Amino acid sequence: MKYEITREPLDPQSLLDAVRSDECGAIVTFLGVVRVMGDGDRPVDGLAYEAYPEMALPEMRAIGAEASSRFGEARVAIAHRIGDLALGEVSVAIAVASKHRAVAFDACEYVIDELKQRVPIWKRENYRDGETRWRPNASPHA
Amino acid sequence: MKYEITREPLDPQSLLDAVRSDECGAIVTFLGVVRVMGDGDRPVDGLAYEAYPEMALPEMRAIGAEASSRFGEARVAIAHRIGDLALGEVSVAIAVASKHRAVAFDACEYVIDELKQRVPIWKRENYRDGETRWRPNASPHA
Amino acid sequence: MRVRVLTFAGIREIVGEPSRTLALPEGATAADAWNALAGEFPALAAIAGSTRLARNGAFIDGSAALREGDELAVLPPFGGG
Amino acid sequence: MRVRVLTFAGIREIVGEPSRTLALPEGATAADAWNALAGEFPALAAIAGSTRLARNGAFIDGSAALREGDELAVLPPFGGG
Repeated sequence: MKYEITREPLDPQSLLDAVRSDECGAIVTFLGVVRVMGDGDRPVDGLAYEAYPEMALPEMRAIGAEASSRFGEARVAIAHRIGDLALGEVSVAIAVASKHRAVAFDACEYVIDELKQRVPIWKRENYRDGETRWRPNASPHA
Repeated sequence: MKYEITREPLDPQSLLDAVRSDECGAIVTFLGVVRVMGDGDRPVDGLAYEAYPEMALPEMRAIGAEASSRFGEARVAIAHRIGDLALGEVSVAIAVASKHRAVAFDACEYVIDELKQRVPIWKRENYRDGETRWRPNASPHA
Repeated sequence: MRVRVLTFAGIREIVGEPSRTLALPEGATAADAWNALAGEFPALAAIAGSTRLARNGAFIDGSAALREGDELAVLPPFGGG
Repeated sequence: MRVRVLTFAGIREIVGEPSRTLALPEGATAADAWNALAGEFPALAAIAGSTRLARNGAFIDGSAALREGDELAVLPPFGGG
């Protein structure tokens, strides 16, 4: 439906609008938000994301299509922000609309799980002490 | 955080704002939307919802507290609309923020499942042919 | 004694009003109140099995004794969400 | 032949630029390109095991033969979400 990588702040409402339809009774959204503890135990001031959009966008589309065929028909939109993000800003927004809620929940969770593993986007944690580190996502099998 | 039964259109953004915090990296929302097929196979023009707010609001708060203690710490907001709703309008909005996404997904799904069983709110389907019917939710054990 | 009965959804439509005052003998139970209502509105009999009762916002059994001024809610199966 | 190498995140910081042209002998593989890059930037050796390669947007093995004009992306472990 809508797949986007952008430097602008994400607008969850525009994703809702992209997926809603008269046939869909349930919309589940996921927002990833920059939090003070990042993925580890060191407080961050913010994050920086970088992407390889020519590869990331097709992969996001593929994940959306898989989510829709695996769990039942679903309408999927995914937006990922890149550049510098402050605390509280939204890094990724996913919206999934479906006829019934179980499909929407399962498909939305699938999308974020797969996105973290398969989409060429990278995150740098900017720690309060001034250090920075490119931090990979945990492996699902770790 | 925020628990509301209202005749006004629901504003998902205000629920996001109610649950977000610097500690939370994930926000999952659920929106229930009026769809043309309602819960059955007869097309509807719209729905009407009615509530017993003096009992429904405490029950919504109880469900939010349970969701937070069962799956891990979570911040929960629930809004339910009453009155007449047209196709595409949002009947219920739930937002759950948590440190990690698995907790937010599980807690959000718990809230909507329990709300449908335990909160004294009723729905009338207004069919296109002019008939109406008060339609109870399916039992989870059906 | 007098109790206030609140009705909702299909039950409200049968009763024709959202709130109604019942005069009951002292010591009457919630079931007595329901039976008084169902006596007046025979269409209620068919849905007795799926109807729940709450007093002052808390679920109760039919055996619960009522008191003057209680608010008894008569609740058909829920449909929120 | 010449291939364009794209680098990202920590690898980009080591190499110092997001894109770089490598001159390679005809028949060179993706592994040959990586080795040429790692020869120039010894810090890359430590992360060879976690680095994946893609040609023109599709993952490839090191054994894949490159062609003039290919775009070879050198991808450290992902961190999106």
